[in-house]
Amino acid sequence: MTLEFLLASAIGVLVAGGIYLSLRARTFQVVLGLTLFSYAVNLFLFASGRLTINRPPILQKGVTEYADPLPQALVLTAIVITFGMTALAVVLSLRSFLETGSDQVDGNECAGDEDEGPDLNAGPRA
Amino acid sequence: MTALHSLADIAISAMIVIGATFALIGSWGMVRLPTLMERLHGPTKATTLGLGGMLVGSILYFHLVEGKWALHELLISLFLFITAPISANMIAKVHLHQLRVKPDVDGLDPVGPAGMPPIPSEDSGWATYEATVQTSPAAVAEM
Amino acid sequence: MRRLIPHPGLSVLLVIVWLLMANAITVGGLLMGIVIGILLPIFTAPFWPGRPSVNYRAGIAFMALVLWDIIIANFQVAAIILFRRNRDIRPAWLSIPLELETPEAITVLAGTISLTPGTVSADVSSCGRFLLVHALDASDPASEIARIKSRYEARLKRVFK
Amino acid sequence: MSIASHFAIAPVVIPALAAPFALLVMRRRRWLGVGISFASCAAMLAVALLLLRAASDGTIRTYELGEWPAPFGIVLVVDRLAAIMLTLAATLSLIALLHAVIARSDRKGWHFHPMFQFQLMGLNGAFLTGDLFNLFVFFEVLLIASYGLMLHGQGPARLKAGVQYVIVNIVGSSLFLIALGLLYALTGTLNMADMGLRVAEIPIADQGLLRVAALLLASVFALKAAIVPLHLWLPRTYAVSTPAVAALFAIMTKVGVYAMIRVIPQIFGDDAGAAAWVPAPYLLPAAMLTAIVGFGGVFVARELSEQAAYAVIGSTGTLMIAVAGWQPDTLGAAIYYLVHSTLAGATLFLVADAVARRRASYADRATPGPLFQDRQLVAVLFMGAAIAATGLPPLSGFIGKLLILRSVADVPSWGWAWGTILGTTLIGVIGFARTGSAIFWNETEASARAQLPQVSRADLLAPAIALALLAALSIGAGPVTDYGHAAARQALDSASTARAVLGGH
Amino acid sequence: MALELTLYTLVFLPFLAALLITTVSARSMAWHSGLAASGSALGLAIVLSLAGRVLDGEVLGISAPWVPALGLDFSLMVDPLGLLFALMILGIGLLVVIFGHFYLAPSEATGRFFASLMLFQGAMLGIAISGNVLLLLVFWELTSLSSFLLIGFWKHKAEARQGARMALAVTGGGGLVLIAGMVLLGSVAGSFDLATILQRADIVQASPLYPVMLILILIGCFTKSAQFPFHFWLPHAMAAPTPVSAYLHSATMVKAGVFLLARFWPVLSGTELYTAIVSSVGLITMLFGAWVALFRHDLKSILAYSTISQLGLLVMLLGFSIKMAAVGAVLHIINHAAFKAALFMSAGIVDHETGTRDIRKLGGLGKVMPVTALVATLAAASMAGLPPLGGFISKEMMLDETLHVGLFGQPWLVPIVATLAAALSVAYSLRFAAHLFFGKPRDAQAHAKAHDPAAGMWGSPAFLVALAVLLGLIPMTLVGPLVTAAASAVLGETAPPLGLALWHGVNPALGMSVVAVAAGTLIVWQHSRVLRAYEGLRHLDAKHLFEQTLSIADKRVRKLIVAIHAPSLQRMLLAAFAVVVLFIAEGAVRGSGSLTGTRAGQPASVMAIVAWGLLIAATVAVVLEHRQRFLVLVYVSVIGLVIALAFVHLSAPDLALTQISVEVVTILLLLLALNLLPKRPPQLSGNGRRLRDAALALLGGFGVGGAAWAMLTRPANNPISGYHVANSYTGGGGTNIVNVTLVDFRGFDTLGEIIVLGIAGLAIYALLDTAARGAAGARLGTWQEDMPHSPERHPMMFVMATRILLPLVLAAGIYIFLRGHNQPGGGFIAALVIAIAFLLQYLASGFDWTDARRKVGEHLLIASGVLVAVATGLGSLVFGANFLTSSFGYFHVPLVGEVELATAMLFDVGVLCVVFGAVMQALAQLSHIAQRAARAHAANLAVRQEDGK
Amino acid sequence: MIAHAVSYAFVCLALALCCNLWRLLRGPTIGDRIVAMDTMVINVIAVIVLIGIATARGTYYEAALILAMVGFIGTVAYCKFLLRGDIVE
Ligand code: NA
Ligand code: NA
Repeated sequence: MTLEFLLASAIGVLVAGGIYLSLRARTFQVVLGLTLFSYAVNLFLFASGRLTINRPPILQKGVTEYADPLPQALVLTAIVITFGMTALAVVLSLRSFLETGSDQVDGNECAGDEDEGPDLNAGPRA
Repeated sequence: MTALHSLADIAISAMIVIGATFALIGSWGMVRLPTLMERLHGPTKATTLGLGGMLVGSILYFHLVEGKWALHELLISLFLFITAPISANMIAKVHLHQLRVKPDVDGLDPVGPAGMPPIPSEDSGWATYEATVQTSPAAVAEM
Repeated sequence: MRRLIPHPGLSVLLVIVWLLMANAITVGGLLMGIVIGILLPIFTAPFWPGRPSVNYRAGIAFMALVLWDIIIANFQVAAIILFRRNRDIRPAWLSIPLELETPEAITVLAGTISLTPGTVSADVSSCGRFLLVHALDASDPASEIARIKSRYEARLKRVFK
Repeated sequence: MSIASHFAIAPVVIPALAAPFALLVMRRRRWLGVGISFASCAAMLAVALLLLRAASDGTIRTYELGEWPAPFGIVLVVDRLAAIMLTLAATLSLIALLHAVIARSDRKGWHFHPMFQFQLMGLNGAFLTGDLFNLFVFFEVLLIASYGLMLHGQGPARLKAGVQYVIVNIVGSSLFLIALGLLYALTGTLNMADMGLRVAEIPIADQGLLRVAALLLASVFALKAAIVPLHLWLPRTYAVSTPAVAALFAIMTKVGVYAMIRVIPQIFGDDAGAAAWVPAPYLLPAAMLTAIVGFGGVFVARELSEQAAYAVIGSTGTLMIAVAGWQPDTLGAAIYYLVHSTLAGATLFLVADAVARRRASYADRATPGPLFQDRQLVAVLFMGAAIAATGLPPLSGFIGKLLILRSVADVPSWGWAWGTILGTTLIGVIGFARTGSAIFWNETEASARAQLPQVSRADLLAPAIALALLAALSIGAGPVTDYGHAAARQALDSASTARAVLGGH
Repeated sequence: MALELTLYTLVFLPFLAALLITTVSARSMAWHSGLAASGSALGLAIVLSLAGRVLDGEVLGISAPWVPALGLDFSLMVDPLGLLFALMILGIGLLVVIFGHFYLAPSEATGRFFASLMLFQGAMLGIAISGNVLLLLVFWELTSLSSFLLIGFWKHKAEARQGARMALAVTGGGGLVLIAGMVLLGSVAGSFDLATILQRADIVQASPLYPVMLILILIGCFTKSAQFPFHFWLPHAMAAPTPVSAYLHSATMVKAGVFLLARFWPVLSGTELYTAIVSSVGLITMLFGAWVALFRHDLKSILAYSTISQLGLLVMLLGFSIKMAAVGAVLHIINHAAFKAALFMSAGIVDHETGTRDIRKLGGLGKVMPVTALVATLAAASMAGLPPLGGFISKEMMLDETLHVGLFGQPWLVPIVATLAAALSVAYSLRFAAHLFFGKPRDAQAHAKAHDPAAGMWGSPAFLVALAVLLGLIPMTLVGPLVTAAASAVLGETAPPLGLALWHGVNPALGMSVVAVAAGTLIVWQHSRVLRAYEGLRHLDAKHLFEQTLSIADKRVRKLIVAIHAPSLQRMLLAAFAVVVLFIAEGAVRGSGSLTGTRAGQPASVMAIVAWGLLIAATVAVVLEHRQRFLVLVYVSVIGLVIALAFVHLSAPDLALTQISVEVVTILLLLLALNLLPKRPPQLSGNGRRLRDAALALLGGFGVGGAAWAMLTRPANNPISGYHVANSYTGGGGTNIVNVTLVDFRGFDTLGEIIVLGIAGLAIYALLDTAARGAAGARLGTWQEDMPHSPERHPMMFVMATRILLPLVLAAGIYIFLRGHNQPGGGFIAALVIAIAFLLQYLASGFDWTDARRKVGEHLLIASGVLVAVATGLGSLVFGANFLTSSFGYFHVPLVGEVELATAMLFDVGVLCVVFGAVMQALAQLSHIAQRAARAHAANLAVRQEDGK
Repeated sequence: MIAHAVSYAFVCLALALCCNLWRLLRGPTIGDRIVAMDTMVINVIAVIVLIGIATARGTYYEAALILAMVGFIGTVAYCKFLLRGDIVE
């Protein structure tokens, strides 16, 4: 088990989950999928600097080897942007639901989600 | 000198070991105890002696081995001491709430060995169950 | 003076916190800490309606006691978790009548109870005169209540006089 | 250093300042906000023209932000193509802004002008930057601003379309990041010119990865450019947007095309080994499909705005047919047609709005309605817009299409390309003839005329100006095409670009 | 110079006239027709003034470069052929304008009419005299567009609209094909200059592309000239006002195709292929048109089909590839122009006077309107090719030429068919004249007030008929030189000597025409019987067919387009992901290299493996339980936690900080939204779809994961970040390389990034600000809690704890900001921490309580933040440095010691403001909406309790 | 010696995290899952501190501090949601 394998496989799993969820029919699931997807993307971008243990890119006397700081800066920027985009997507899908009464995104509109029975997503899966 | 070093080593190692052990015990308790309220006691160990030990170990280590002050690690404990009770309190409230709104989740009995909480007094109930009285000290930020 | 330093205790705490964060005692750090200690309380004053007067000496003593109790309790609870079978554990709900009146005091008490392993404060009564505590193992609830009241509440009454 | 040396940054800084100022004054003095917005656009146009003139001599000017030498810092690159795009954006922005203000559509919410300025900042940044990650950032800026603008005015249709538009583009951005990661991992740089040099040294063993990166990047740009099958998001989005906004959006798909023209020759040119020109073979068929789908949509559209949206897709398809040749001639033709089709698309949306505003409940639906105000005038404008969109004489589209036909005559599958271009033109013509004759020639009972609103003629100004520009583009086609071809040669000459950008470093 | 001026004037004059007419469109008809007439007259004058020089053999040409890159020059060329057409276009144009003035009612949109007419005239003239093929194409398409306007003039009539659309579709479409042909021709000939191309016959005909370009060009000509099978648009173009028809059918539009054939005769003609296609198409069209014309009842329809037939004749002649035939074609072009215009005008007069064009209702009009009768009869006679009229001479020539061609090796084929067609044309012409003016009236009321119109109206046809007569009597003197010259221009060499005369002695041609006349008369005599036979056959109505095909195509395509573009986000994403997966596969397969690289991996610690397990488990749980919206959020935050830990482990402390703080804010955001979103778990999509999505997801996962693996197992390629490490402290004044990169090396990115966040804040505000109104407001008003809630709003312990936390967390935020340049932290993280400090208050003490205590508005924060950042960047310009150039210095402050001040930190202040503002904006607004909903619910509850009591 | 202690600690914390995961997935009540997540946060803080010791670096301190400050917000928010639906009121 190398770190590289762990990260790569984790990215793969996140991407798979992200794709699957973003292909669901309701905005919430889609947003969820995007969240997973962007986790994966951030990790991927981070990985472009390769993996370094215990070499944080903060200058220290006598230390010459540092983790590649550039991808970290890029990922930081990417995280911020992703956050902004996700926030907008969430609010927009909420707003669209409030306006149209449907949070479907699969084209076949079924308005009237209001008449739904309560459901506390608490217990284990039925 | 070496004696002192080895002494430091022992102290540091001891703290780390104690901390880690208690963290594990806390989590283990969370696994094995019967219901939510009992499991809730697990984390407090992880928080207090678990992390505490680790932090003291860290402070000692940086001071004795690296020769740097690392008292700022105490802040971690400070914040955790403020926040951990809140988490526990809120989770407990959730438990109380669920005891009322859905007495049994899929057949298993959440009430647990402690039974139902007692009624505090005839003229009032628990805040989770009935709105706080305006005059009560608990009525902070009600407006 | 009261307007400049609305919460002297808080200001002191902030200076200490600042120095701790800076993790070094320098003049610059101290100055900065003092600035923070003065400015932040003023800025956050609106978020502090109540101004409890605190007896700091008693407070420190209380903290020391609690720390000690925490250590002891940790071992007790660890023993329970590791060696006691579920059916031998005696969990119980304790409804503790409160003499403390300020929310700050009650909060500190509840926090203390939660921090000491074995007990978790779950709720306050709507009237604010009872504290609901869950004890992991209390074969005799009454004595447990008495212990908490005498050991913590009594001391806290002195801290928040 | 003279102030002139800072002109390169002005197209980004001007809107970046105008937007927050507009935001601050908007609520109390909206007229001031409008003024700021106009002033900013005018200033941008002025700067763009200066840059256009400066670039005309063929020198590539670079601007190292923070004085950090390329490739280590971010560098702006002003060459002919960039200057053209800047000018186009500024011109279009003035037209769209004018229409928004005249039609009062900027009053449906007080964020219009700040968003509008941020949108332009994003566009200009994307046109200027020579750094791949910075390109991503400016893509995000122009995208999120476009979300704001697209949702301007709100209403169920916009919100529903908005959700799709936003989410699809979020996915696109994520893919961009993956491609970026791969490229940085392989080349160790973000500067496009530097990347172009470094791909040459990539060992055979890594070129498969490079190929993947190239294809991913191309598909991201294809998504922005709305090339089949990545075009599905466009029709609804554009059709429901506020017309002034839709007019500005006419340039948005072109940003994707521009990015391809920028990136593919520069990074995935002849030196890229297994990744050399990889997207090319897929581009031509996709482009032809895009043109067919687009003009197919024009053929069957039921509303003018819908028709305009599909026309945008179709024109992108036609454009990409030329781009896909990757020869100086095809690219030159593409650049001319890019400018034309952007203005033409905008005009269509504006005219559609002029119709909708006059026909009340009939809006811009292609059904006979009551005789409405200024019908002659609007009809003339519509015919002009349709002529431009389909590429008939005397407007510039005809010259553009002739250029494309001639230039692609040398590519292997020129027959298909010609067939597509001419065939789609025909169905486009028929489509516009149908909607046009339904709206302007056919009328129901004149009784309904009573309910029609009285609209000031002023809202015909913006489309008229756009048409005038298209005519000018046609009359002045000589110099414009020369500039375009020069720009194309420059864009394809990655070596000299690299020399100019990296200089001594 | 003078010539250039003249020619430019000539070509722009009609357009100018059109422009002027539209500007005075408000005024009376006299203005419109006047302008049009004077425009045409002036143009005619100019052309006549040039005629002398042209006929002397001089080719008047001018050229100005237009689009050199394309080979498109604005060059005009007036040679005899062009001259001939210019004369016809302008001369007949003038007559049509005059006729139109009297024909149209002043109440009609005469401005639009005459403007379009002049537009059309200009386009035609352009075709006739343009000296550059591409320029010719420009004018060619313009004729299609302007004729669209003319045919659709009476827009209230459905047939007008349909006729116009059909004409545009066919001729415009043909034009597009022509474009293809011409561009090919030009590229093969190596020039688009007409004169040059006409010299390059050998090159062109030798080119392998010759057949292609020939067919393309011919399609262009045939569609315009209404040749079979593209003829069907022409009869429906008669929906246009009669003056227009007169123009389109005689001198223009349909003649354009013939003109093009004549124009390119030297280059294209002479080959087997050419002769076979062109002459046979012409022959068929001639026969077919004449045949159909015989059975039409609408006067204009008869004439329309006669036009088709006559044009067939012309095309055939030009198709023979025989010089003399071409000469005959030129002559017949003139004849046809004269009599066809006259005939249409006469038909118009009859229509105008009797109110009907149905030949079955008309008859014996000769008595009541003798002048018209005389004019029309003579014109018809010329069309029939009867002596002593011009039509006779050209028809004789035609018949004579037919004897010299053996089409498909059958010497008899062409002569016989031609004679037959001639007979038919005699028949329809006779029928036209005879039924109309002789015999007895068939419909009383049609004749009620029928009489000859004013001279102004019959003047034009009369003039034309006079021409037709003279063309028979004194052809040589009248048009001899013109025909010779034009013919030479067509042939590209001196035309064979030409002896135009009525009498050529007894020759086969004479015999053939005698046969034709006899047969024609016979047919007319037996017309009713033939008619019955004709009506026995079934005919397909081209227009109906066309409209039907169009509407079917429309339905089908519409269906397809709508189906493709269904408003399904799933489909859009599916397409995107599918493309990505395919491309990754493509790159992996086609590209070289193995998946695993050479770089050695690093062994993973137990902790790493466990953390990995946590992440995988949480992700799988999210996917499996995605329908339990609340639960998955818990899992998601676990994923976030593990990623933060990974960043710590992989030496990215700044990322860890960012990840942790962003995570918190995101979760709050999602919870706020989730409360208002419908919580009913969505119904599962079908197994098939889920399987498909799962497959795609797995492929994508493998693809991206594989790419990551390939990337991670390859050594880094000397990244530029080495420079950043080296210059972070010396050049950027900070030891935290990441932060220095963000605020200095790549500050421009950060500027864009904070603007993204700012815009997000604004957009969210704009979205939620309106949520209380309209449908959304209503829905909020009726919003119901979906689960029983605890009555406690602000748990005491929580509130008290957050109050002590506020200053502490703020202090931590400030600390993280200040040292960000040198240690993990920075403006962005600090902003998030500070925002969280306040969000805590919202969470614990509620919206109203906290909102009442907040100081600065978010808009101000965002705007000023951006301004600060940009201003910092601009500051460096003052010192002559580039935008965003940072500077820093270390200052010694007594007691305090070294203090660093860097402009980058000022920039970071901007970052902090924007991020803080945007985050607060988003969450505060969202919780505000939630507030509204909660209040609504409370109100509803109260109401319900009222009802309960 | 310290090294051994550290690796022992890592193993303990790893096991602790596994326990948390088990409870997280197992439930049964949502409260249990939240407890699991809350404990996980605390254990992760411990891991970060431990990494700090293991690598003898102060650089990871901020991460632990921030997590200690904001880590509980998730827990509280989830609880508030379950109690009130509306987490800010
Ligand atoms: Na950032
Ligand atoms: Na940043």
